[in-house]
Amino acid sequence: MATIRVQEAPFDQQAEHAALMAGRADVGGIAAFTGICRADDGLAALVLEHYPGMTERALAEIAAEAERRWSLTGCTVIHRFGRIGPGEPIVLVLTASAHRQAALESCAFLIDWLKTGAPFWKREEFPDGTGRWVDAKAEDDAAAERWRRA
Amino acid sequence: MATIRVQEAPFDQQAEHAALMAGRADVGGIAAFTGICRADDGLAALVLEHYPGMTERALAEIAAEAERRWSLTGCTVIHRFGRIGPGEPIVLVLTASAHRQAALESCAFLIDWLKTGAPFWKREEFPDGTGRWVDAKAEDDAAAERWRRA
Amino acid sequence: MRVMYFAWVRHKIGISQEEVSPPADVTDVASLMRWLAGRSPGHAEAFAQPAHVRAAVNHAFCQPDHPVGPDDEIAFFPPVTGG
Amino acid sequence: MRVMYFAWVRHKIGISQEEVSPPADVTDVASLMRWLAGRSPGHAEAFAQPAHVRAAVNHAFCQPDHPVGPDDEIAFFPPVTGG
Repeated sequence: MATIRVQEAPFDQQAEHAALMAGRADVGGIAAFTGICRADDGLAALVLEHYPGMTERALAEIAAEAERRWSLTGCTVIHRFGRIGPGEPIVLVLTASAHRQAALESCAFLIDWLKTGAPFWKREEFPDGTGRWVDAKAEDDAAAERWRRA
Repeated sequence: MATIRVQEAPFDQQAEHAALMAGRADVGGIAAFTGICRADDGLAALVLEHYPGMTERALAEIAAEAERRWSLTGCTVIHRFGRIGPGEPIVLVLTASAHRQAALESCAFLIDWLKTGAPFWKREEFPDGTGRWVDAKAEDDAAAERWRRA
Repeated sequence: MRVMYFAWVRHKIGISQEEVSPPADVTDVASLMRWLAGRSPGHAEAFAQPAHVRAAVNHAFCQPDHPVGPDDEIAFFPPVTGG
Repeated sequence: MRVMYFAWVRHKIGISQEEVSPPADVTDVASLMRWLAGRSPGHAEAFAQPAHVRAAVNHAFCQPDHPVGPDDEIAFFPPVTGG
Protein backbone atom coordinates (compact mmCIF):
# COMPACT_ATOMS: atom_id res chain seq x y z
CA MET A 1 0.00 0.00 0.00
CA ALA A 2 1.63 3.20 -1.18
CA THR A 3 2.05 6.30 0.94
CA ILE A 4 0.63 9.32 -0.89
CA ARG A 5 0.87 12.86 0.40
CA VAL A 6 -0.06 16.20 -1.18
CA GLN A 7 1.19 18.95 1.07
CA GLU A 8 2.40 22.52 1.20
CA ALA A 9 5.18 21.83 3.73
CA PRO A 10 8.63 20.51 2.83
CA PHE A 11 9.20 16.77 3.32
CA ASP A 12 11.80 14.85 5.27
CA GLN A 13 13.37 12.44 2.80
CA GLN A 14 15.38 10.64 5.48
CA ALA A 15 12.26 9.95 7.55
CA GLU A 16 10.40 8.66 4.47
CA HIS A 17 13.37 6.42 3.64
CA ALA A 18 13.39 5.06 7.20
CA ALA A 19 9.63 4.44 7.07
CA LEU A 20 10.10 2.15 4.04
CA MET A 21 12.64 0.09 6.01
CA ALA A 22 10.79 -0.03 9.33
CA GLY A 23 10.08 -3.56 10.50
CA ARG A 24 11.15 -5.14 7.21
CA ALA A 25 14.05 -7.47 6.38
CA ASP A 26 13.26 -7.92 2.69
CA VAL A 27 14.26 -4.52 1.28
CA GLY A 28 17.30 -4.86 -0.99
CA GLY A 29 17.22 -1.43 -2.56
CA ILE A 30 15.47 1.92 -2.45
CA ALA A 31 15.35 4.14 -5.50
CA ALA A 32 14.55 7.81 -5.01
CA PHE A 33 13.87 10.79 -7.18
CA THR A 34 13.68 14.31 -5.83
CA GLY A 35 12.42 16.99 -8.18
CA ILE A 36 13.84 20.40 -7.35
CA CYS A 37 12.92 23.98 -8.32
CA ARG A 38 15.71 25.32 -10.57
CA ALA A 39 16.56 29.01 -10.62
CA ASP A 40 16.00 29.31 -14.37
CA ASP A 41 16.05 32.83 -15.84
CA GLY A 42 16.32 34.44 -12.42
CA LEU A 43 13.14 32.75 -11.20
CA ALA A 44 11.87 34.07 -7.85
CA ALA A 45 9.59 31.13 -7.11
CA LEU A 46 7.33 28.47 -8.57
CA VAL A 47 3.71 28.50 -7.47
CA LEU A 48 2.08 25.09 -7.78
CA GLU A 49 -1.67 24.80 -8.01
CA HIS A 50 -3.48 21.48 -7.83
CA TYR A 51 -6.98 20.00 -7.84
CA PRO A 52 -7.70 18.86 -4.28
CA GLY A 53 -9.51 15.55 -4.24
CA MET A 54 -8.56 14.61 -7.78
CA THR A 55 -4.82 14.91 -7.04
CA GLU A 56 -4.84 12.34 -4.24
CA ARG A 57 -6.92 10.00 -6.40
CA ALA A 58 -4.59 10.36 -9.40
CA LEU A 59 -1.45 9.79 -7.29
CA ALA A 60 -2.97 6.73 -5.60
CA GLU A 61 -3.92 5.27 -9.01
CA ILE A 62 -0.42 5.86 -10.38
CA ALA A 63 1.18 4.27 -7.33
CA ALA A 64 -1.20 1.30 -7.46
CA GLU A 65 -0.25 0.79 -11.12
CA ALA A 66 3.46 0.74 -10.13
CA GLU A 67 2.69 -1.84 -7.45
CA ARG A 68 0.87 -3.97 -10.03
CA ARG A 69 3.75 -3.81 -12.51
CA TRP A 70 6.67 -4.35 -10.13
CA SER A 71 7.20 -6.35 -6.98
CA LEU A 72 7.67 -3.56 -4.45
CA THR A 73 7.98 -3.71 -0.68
CA GLY A 74 6.92 -0.08 -0.45
CA CYS A 75 6.29 3.10 -2.38
CA THR A 76 6.02 6.74 -1.33
CA VAL A 77 4.93 9.72 -3.41
CA ILE A 78 4.91 13.21 -1.92
CA HIS A 79 4.04 16.22 -4.07
CA ARG A 80 4.10 19.75 -2.73
CA PHE A 81 1.90 22.67 -3.77
CA GLY A 82 1.96 26.41 -3.07
CA ARG A 83 4.98 28.68 -3.30
CA ILE A 84 8.33 26.92 -3.74
CA GLY A 85 11.62 28.80 -3.94
CA PRO A 86 14.69 27.96 -6.07
CA GLY A 87 16.57 25.01 -4.63
CA GLU A 88 13.55 23.73 -2.74
CA PRO A 89 12.21 20.23 -3.41
CA ILE A 90 8.88 19.85 -5.22
CA VAL A 91 8.29 16.14 -5.43
CA LEU A 92 9.67 12.96 -3.88
CA VAL A 93 9.24 9.44 -5.23
CA LEU A 94 10.65 6.50 -3.27
CA THR A 95 10.31 2.87 -4.33
CA ALA A 96 11.61 -0.07 -2.29
CA SER A 97 12.05 -3.62 -3.52
CA ALA A 98 14.01 -6.80 -2.86
CA HIS A 99 15.71 -6.18 -6.21
CA ARG A 100 17.27 -3.03 -7.61
CA GLN A 101 15.76 -3.27 -11.10
CA ALA A 102 12.19 -3.17 -9.78
CA ALA A 103 13.00 -0.19 -7.56
CA LEU A 104 14.81 1.76 -10.31
CA GLU A 105 12.26 1.12 -13.04
CA SER A 106 9.20 1.82 -10.92
CA CYS A 107 10.75 5.07 -9.66
CA ALA A 108 11.32 6.25 -13.25
CA PHE A 109 7.79 5.12 -14.20
CA LEU A 110 6.22 7.06 -11.33
CA ILE A 111 8.00 10.34 -12.01
CA ASP A 112 7.27 10.08 -15.75
CA TRP A 113 3.57 9.48 -15.05
CA LEU A 114 3.38 12.23 -12.44
CA LYS A 115 4.46 14.72 -15.07
CA THR A 116 1.51 13.93 -17.31
CA GLY A 117 -1.10 12.27 -15.10
CA ALA A 118 -1.40 14.31 -11.91
CA PRO A 119 -3.41 17.56 -11.86
CA PHE A 120 -0.68 20.04 -10.93
CA TRP A 121 0.11 23.31 -12.69
CA LYS A 122 3.23 25.39 -12.26
CA ARG A 123 3.42 29.15 -12.51
CA GLU A 124 6.83 30.85 -12.63
CA GLU A 125 7.15 34.10 -10.70
CA PHE A 126 9.94 36.59 -11.37
CA PRO A 127 11.53 39.23 -9.13
CA ASP A 128 9.78 42.05 -11.07
CA GLY A 129 6.37 40.66 -10.09
CA THR A 130 5.56 39.17 -13.50
CA GLY A 131 4.64 35.55 -13.92
CA ARG A 132 3.91 32.92 -16.55
CA TRP A 133 2.27 29.52 -16.59
CA VAL A 134 4.66 26.72 -17.47
CA ASP A 135 3.71 24.96 -20.71
CA ALA A 136 3.41 21.17 -20.81
CA LYS A 137 6.34 19.56 -22.62
CA ALA A 138 5.98 17.17 -25.54
CA GLU A 139 8.98 15.28 -24.15
CA ASP A 140 7.04 14.57 -20.95
CA ASP A 141 4.22 13.05 -22.98
CA ALA A 142 6.80 10.93 -24.81
CA ALA A 143 8.38 9.81 -21.53
CA ALA A 144 5.00 8.74 -20.14
CA GLU A 145 4.09 7.09 -23.44
CA ARG A 146 7.06 4.71 -23.38
CA TRP A 147 5.58 3.04 -20.27
CA ARG A 148 2.26 2.59 -22.08
CA ARG A 149 4.02 0.48 -24.67
CA ALA A 150 5.87 -1.52 -22.01
CA MET B 1 33.97 15.80 -10.78
CA ALA B 2 32.38 12.89 -8.96
CA THR B 3 32.65 12.20 -5.25
CA ILE B 4 33.91 8.64 -4.66
CA ARG B 5 34.24 7.04 -1.26
CA VAL B 6 35.09 3.51 -0.18
CA GLN B 7 34.56 3.23 3.53
CA GLU B 8 33.72 0.90 6.39
CA ALA B 9 31.50 3.43 8.20
CA PRO B 10 27.82 4.03 7.37
CA PHE B 11 27.06 7.05 5.19
CA ASP B 12 24.76 10.02 5.69
CA GLN B 13 22.50 10.13 2.64
CA GLN B 14 20.94 13.44 3.64
CA ALA B 15 24.35 15.12 3.92
CA GLU B 16 25.42 13.72 0.53
CA HIS B 17 22.18 14.98 -1.01
CA ALA B 18 22.77 18.43 0.46
CA ALA B 19 26.35 18.46 -0.83
CA LEU B 20 25.08 18.01 -4.41
CA MET B 21 22.82 21.07 -3.98
CA ALA B 22 25.30 23.33 -2.19
CA GLY B 23 25.94 26.58 -4.02
CA ARG B 24 24.06 25.46 -7.15
CA ALA B 25 20.87 26.79 -8.76
CA ASP B 26 20.86 24.43 -11.75
CA VAL B 27 19.89 21.14 -10.12
CA GLY B 28 16.42 20.06 -11.27
CA GLY B 29 16.47 16.53 -9.96
CA ILE B 30 18.48 14.09 -7.90
CA ALA B 31 18.15 10.35 -8.43
CA ALA B 32 19.36 8.04 -5.70
CA PHE B 33 19.82 4.35 -5.22
CA THR B 34 20.58 2.79 -1.86
CA GLY B 35 21.57 -0.87 -1.84
CA ILE B 36 20.63 -2.57 1.41
CA CYS B 37 21.64 -5.86 3.07
CA ARG B 38 18.59 -8.14 3.05
CA ALA B 39 18.05 -10.73 5.79
CA ASP B 40 17.82 -13.62 3.31
CA ASP B 41 17.75 -17.14 4.79
CA GLY B 42 18.35 -15.86 8.31
CA LEU B 43 21.55 -14.07 7.31
CA ALA B 44 23.59 -12.78 10.27
CA ALA B 45 25.72 -10.37 8.22
CA LEU B 46 27.39 -9.70 4.90
CA VAL B 47 31.15 -9.28 4.92
CA LEU B 48 32.39 -7.22 1.99
CA GLU B 49 35.97 -7.50 0.85
CA HIS B 50 37.47 -5.19 -1.74
CA TYR B 51 40.76 -4.49 -3.51
CA PRO B 52 42.11 -1.24 -2.02
CA GLY B 53 43.65 0.95 -4.69
CA MET B 54 41.88 -0.75 -7.56
CA THR B 55 38.42 -0.13 -6.06
CA GLU B 56 38.80 3.64 -5.96
CA ARG B 57 40.17 3.61 -9.50
CA ALA B 58 37.31 1.46 -10.81
CA LEU B 59 34.66 3.62 -9.14
CA ALA B 60 36.23 6.83 -10.44
CA GLU B 61 36.31 5.41 -13.99
CA ILE B 62 32.67 4.34 -13.80
CA ALA B 63 31.61 7.74 -12.49
CA ALA B 64 33.64 9.53 -15.16
CA GLU B 65 31.92 7.42 -17.82
CA ALA B 66 28.51 8.46 -16.42
CA GLU B 67 29.60 12.10 -16.56
CA ARG B 68 30.64 11.64 -20.19
CA ARG B 69 27.35 10.04 -21.20
CA TRP B 70 24.95 12.36 -19.33
CA SER B 71 24.93 16.02 -18.47
CA LEU B 72 25.22 15.87 -14.70
CA THR B 73 25.69 18.66 -12.18
CA GLY B 74 27.10 16.16 -9.70
CA CYS B 75 27.56 12.50 -8.90
CA THR B 76 28.34 10.64 -5.67
CA VAL B 77 29.22 6.97 -5.23
CA ILE B 78 29.84 5.54 -1.76
CA HIS B 79 30.51 1.83 -1.29
CA ARG B 80 31.02 0.25 2.11
CA PHE B 81 33.20 -2.72 2.98
CA GLY B 82 33.60 -4.86 6.10
CA ARG B 83 30.81 -6.38 8.16
CA ILE B 84 27.30 -5.15 7.31
CA GLY B 85 24.21 -6.34 9.17
CA PRO B 86 20.71 -6.96 7.78
CA GLY B 87 18.92 -3.69 7.06
CA GLU B 88 22.15 -1.72 6.82
CA PRO B 89 23.02 0.18 3.65
CA ILE B 90 25.85 -1.13 1.47
CA VAL B 91 26.08 1.31 -1.42
CA LEU B 92 24.78 4.76 -2.30
CA VAL B 93 24.62 6.26 -5.79
CA LEU B 94 23.42 9.85 -6.22
CA THR B 95 23.20 11.65 -9.55
CA ALA B 96 22.12 15.26 -9.98
CA SER B 97 21.13 16.96 -13.21
CA ALA B 98 19.09 19.83 -14.59
CA HIS B 99 16.76 17.18 -16.10
CA ARG B 100 15.23 14.12 -14.52
CA GLN B 101 15.96 11.72 -17.36
CA ALA B 102 19.74 12.25 -17.12
CA ALA B 103 19.67 11.77 -13.35
CA LEU B 104 17.49 8.62 -13.49
CA GLU B 105 19.36 6.95 -16.34
CA SER B 106 22.85 7.66 -15.01
CA CYS B 107 21.88 6.38 -11.56
CA ALA B 108 20.68 3.08 -13.05
CA PHE B 109 23.80 2.91 -15.22
CA LEU B 110 26.10 3.40 -12.23
CA ILE B 111 24.51 0.76 -10.03
CA ASP B 112 24.42 -1.73 -12.91
CA TRP B 113 28.12 -1.13 -13.62
CA LEU B 114 29.08 -1.28 -9.95
CA LYS B 115 27.68 -4.79 -9.78
CA THR B 116 30.02 -6.05 -12.48
CA GLY B 117 32.91 -3.58 -12.65
CA ALA B 118 34.01 -2.81 -9.10
CA PRO B 119 36.26 -5.25 -7.20
CA PHE B 120 34.00 -6.11 -4.26
CA TRP B 121 33.13 -9.58 -3.02
CA LYS B 122 30.34 -10.46 -0.63
CA ARG B 123 30.41 -13.30 1.88
CA GLU B 124 27.23 -14.28 3.69
CA GLU B 125 27.59 -15.18 7.35
CA PHE B 126 24.94 -17.20 9.21
CA PRO B 127 24.08 -17.36 12.92
CA ASP B 128 25.63 -20.86 13.23
CA GLY B 129 29.03 -19.49 12.20
CA THR B 130 28.99 -20.89 8.67
CA GLY B 131 29.50 -18.68 5.65
CA ARG B 132 29.41 -18.75 1.86
CA TRP B 133 30.71 -16.51 -0.87
CA VAL B 134 27.97 -14.92 -2.95
CA ASP B 135 28.07 -16.03 -6.59
CA ALA B 136 28.04 -13.46 -9.37
CA LYS B 137 24.68 -13.32 -11.15
CA ALA B 138 24.22 -13.72 -14.89
CA GLU B 139 21.41 -11.14 -14.66
CA ASP B 140 23.92 -8.58 -13.36
CA ASP B 141 26.13 -9.16 -16.40
CA ALA B 142 23.05 -8.73 -18.60
CA ALA B 143 22.11 -5.49 -16.81
CA ALA B 144 25.59 -4.05 -17.33
CA GLU B 145 25.64 -5.28 -20.93
CA ARG B 146 22.56 -3.28 -21.95
CA TRP B 147 24.51 -0.07 -21.31
CA ARG B 148 27.32 -1.31 -23.53
CA ARG B 149 24.89 -1.45 -26.45
CA ALA B 150 23.51 2.00 -25.63
CA MET C 1 -23.61 21.08 -11.97
CA ARG C 2 -20.37 22.36 -10.47
CA VAL C 3 -17.69 23.64 -12.83
CA MET C 4 -14.10 24.23 -11.66
CA TYR C 5 -11.26 26.09 -13.35
CA PHE C 6 -7.50 25.77 -12.82
CA ALA C 7 -4.29 27.54 -13.85
CA TRP C 8 -4.66 29.93 -16.84
CA VAL C 9 -8.24 28.80 -17.46
CA ARG C 10 -9.08 30.08 -13.97
CA HIS C 11 -6.99 33.25 -14.54
CA LYS C 12 -8.86 34.12 -17.73
CA ILE C 13 -12.32 33.42 -16.31
CA GLY C 14 -11.54 35.17 -13.03
CA ILE C 15 -13.22 32.65 -10.73
CA SER C 16 -12.18 29.20 -9.54
CA GLN C 17 -15.61 27.56 -9.57
CA GLU C 18 -19.30 28.13 -10.24
CA GLU C 19 -22.61 26.33 -10.15
CA VAL C 20 -24.29 26.32 -13.56
CA SER C 21 -27.53 24.97 -15.03
CA PRO C 22 -26.96 24.60 -18.77
CA PRO C 23 -29.85 23.84 -21.15
CA ALA C 24 -30.81 20.30 -22.05
CA ASP C 25 -28.76 20.23 -25.26
CA VAL C 26 -25.54 20.42 -23.20
CA THR C 27 -24.90 16.69 -22.86
CA ASP C 28 -21.13 16.26 -23.02
CA VAL C 29 -17.87 18.04 -22.19
CA ALA C 30 -17.54 19.60 -25.65
CA SER C 31 -21.04 21.13 -25.67
CA LEU C 32 -20.55 22.33 -22.08
CA MET C 33 -17.36 24.17 -23.17
CA ARG C 34 -19.22 25.84 -26.05
CA TRP C 35 -22.05 26.90 -23.74
CA LEU C 36 -19.67 28.18 -21.00
CA ALA C 37 -17.78 30.25 -23.62
CA GLY C 38 -20.90 32.42 -23.99
CA ARG C 39 -21.11 33.38 -20.32
CA SER C 40 -18.55 36.24 -20.30
CA PRO C 41 -15.62 37.67 -22.29
CA GLY C 42 -13.31 35.84 -19.83
CA HIS C 43 -15.07 32.53 -20.48
CA ALA C 44 -14.87 33.20 -24.22
CA GLU C 45 -11.13 33.79 -23.99
CA ALA C 46 -10.53 30.69 -21.83
CA PHE C 47 -12.39 28.42 -24.27
CA ALA C 48 -11.29 30.17 -27.51
CA GLN C 49 -9.05 27.21 -28.38
CA PRO C 50 -10.85 24.15 -26.99
CA ALA C 51 -7.97 21.87 -28.04
CA HIS C 52 -5.75 23.62 -25.48
CA VAL C 53 -8.12 22.85 -22.60
CA ARG C 54 -8.27 19.51 -20.78
CA ALA C 55 -11.19 18.28 -18.72
CA ALA C 56 -11.99 16.00 -15.82
CA VAL C 57 -15.43 14.73 -14.84
CA ASN C 58 -15.81 13.69 -11.21
CA HIS C 59 -12.01 13.68 -10.69
CA ALA C 60 -11.14 11.56 -13.73
CA PHE C 61 -9.53 12.91 -16.92
CA CYS C 62 -11.90 12.56 -19.84
CA GLN C 63 -12.36 13.26 -23.53
CA PRO C 64 -14.66 15.94 -25.07
CA ASP C 65 -17.34 13.35 -25.84
CA HIS C 66 -17.67 12.32 -22.18
CA PRO C 67 -21.29 12.82 -20.97
CA VAL C 68 -22.08 15.40 -18.29
CA GLY C 69 -25.12 15.69 -16.03
CA PRO C 70 -26.54 17.95 -13.30
CA ASP C 71 -24.84 16.06 -10.43
CA ASP C 72 -21.35 16.05 -11.97
CA GLU C 73 -18.28 18.07 -11.03
CA ILE C 74 -16.52 19.11 -14.24
CA ALA C 75 -13.06 20.73 -14.21
CA PHE C 76 -11.31 22.59 -17.02
CA PHE C 77 -7.57 23.23 -17.07
CA PRO C 78 -4.44 23.32 -19.28
CA PRO C 79 -2.30 20.19 -19.78
CA VAL C 80 -0.75 19.35 -16.40
CA THR C 81 2.80 20.45 -15.48
CA GLY C 82 3.57 18.84 -12.13
CA GLY C 83 6.42 16.57 -11.10
CA MET D 1 56.20 -9.65 -9.00
CA ARG D 2 53.46 -9.21 -6.43
CA VAL D 3 50.45 -11.53 -6.57
CA MET D 4 47.26 -10.81 -4.62
CA TYR D 5 44.28 -13.04 -3.87
CA PHE D 6 40.73 -12.09 -2.96
CA ALA D 7 37.53 -13.79 -1.75
CA TRP D 8 37.44 -17.59 -2.20
CA VAL D 9 40.69 -17.56 -4.17
CA ARG D 10 42.34 -16.11 -1.04
CA HIS D 11 40.46 -18.54 1.21
CA LYS D 12 41.66 -21.57 -0.74
CA ILE D 13 45.27 -20.39 -0.97
CA GLY D 14 45.36 -19.27 2.66
CA ILE D 15 47.29 -16.03 2.11
CA SER D 16 46.25 -12.67 0.72
CA GLN D 17 49.44 -11.84 -1.18
CA GLU D 18 52.93 -13.06 -1.99
CA GLU D 19 56.03 -12.01 -3.87
CA VAL D 20 56.95 -14.54 -6.58
CA SER D 21 59.70 -14.91 -9.19
CA PRO D 22 58.30 -17.20 -11.88
CA PRO D 23 60.56 -18.62 -14.62
CA ALA D 24 61.03 -16.82 -17.94
CA ASP D 25 58.34 -18.84 -19.75
CA VAL D 26 55.66 -17.23 -17.54
CA THR D 27 54.80 -14.28 -19.76
CA ASP D 28 51.06 -13.77 -19.40
CA VAL D 29 48.20 -14.12 -16.91
CA ALA D 30 47.28 -17.62 -18.11
CA SER D 31 50.81 -19.03 -17.78
CA LEU D 32 51.18 -17.34 -14.37
CA MET D 33 47.99 -19.09 -13.19
CA ARG D 34 49.33 -22.47 -14.36
CA TRP D 35 52.66 -21.87 -12.63
CA LEU D 36 51.03 -20.65 -9.37
CA ALA D 37 48.80 -23.77 -9.33
CA GLY D 38 51.93 -25.87 -8.69
CA ARG D 39 53.01 -24.01 -5.56
CA SER D 40 50.74 -25.76 -3.02
CA PRO D 41 47.59 -27.87 -2.77
CA GLY D 42 45.70 -24.67 -1.89
CA HIS D 43 47.00 -22.94 -5.02
CA ALA D 44 46.08 -26.01 -7.07
CA GLU D 45 42.55 -25.92 -5.72
CA ALA D 46 42.15 -22.18 -6.29
CA PHE D 47 43.25 -22.43 -9.93
CA ALA D 48 41.66 -25.82 -10.69
CA GLN D 49 39.04 -24.14 -12.90
CA PRO D 50 40.85 -21.16 -14.45
CA ALA D 51 37.63 -20.02 -16.18
CA HIS D 52 36.15 -19.26 -12.75
CA VAL D 53 39.01 -16.94 -11.81
CA ARG D 54 39.27 -13.31 -12.93
CA ALA D 55 42.47 -11.25 -12.99
CA ALA D 56 43.65 -7.67 -12.78
CA VAL D 57 47.10 -6.41 -13.72
CA ASN D 58 48.12 -3.17 -12.03
CA HIS D 59 44.55 -2.46 -10.89
CA ALA D 60 42.90 -3.00 -14.29
CA PHE D 61 40.76 -6.03 -15.18
CA CYS D 62 42.44 -8.07 -17.92
CA GLN D 63 42.14 -11.19 -20.03
CA PRO D 64 44.28 -14.35 -19.68
CA ASP D 65 46.53 -13.31 -22.58
CA HIS D 66 47.54 -10.04 -20.87
CA PRO D 67 51.36 -9.89 -20.45
CA VAL D 68 52.90 -9.89 -16.97
CA GLY D 69 56.37 -8.78 -15.87
CA PRO D 70 58.47 -8.61 -12.70
CA ASP D 71 57.29 -5.10 -11.74
CA ASP D 72 53.59 -5.86 -12.08
CA GLU D 73 50.96 -6.37 -9.38
CA ILE D 74 48.65 -9.20 -10.46
CA ALA D 75 45.43 -10.01 -8.60
CA PHE D 76 43.26 -13.14 -8.84
CA PHE D 77 39.66 -13.28 -7.64
CA PRO D 78 36.17 -14.61 -8.45
CA PRO D 79 33.72 -12.55 -10.53
CA VAL D 80 32.84 -9.47 -8.49
CA THR D 81 29.67 -9.28 -6.38
CA GLY D 82 29.52 -5.72 -5.08
CA GLY D 83 26.81 -3.14 -5.37
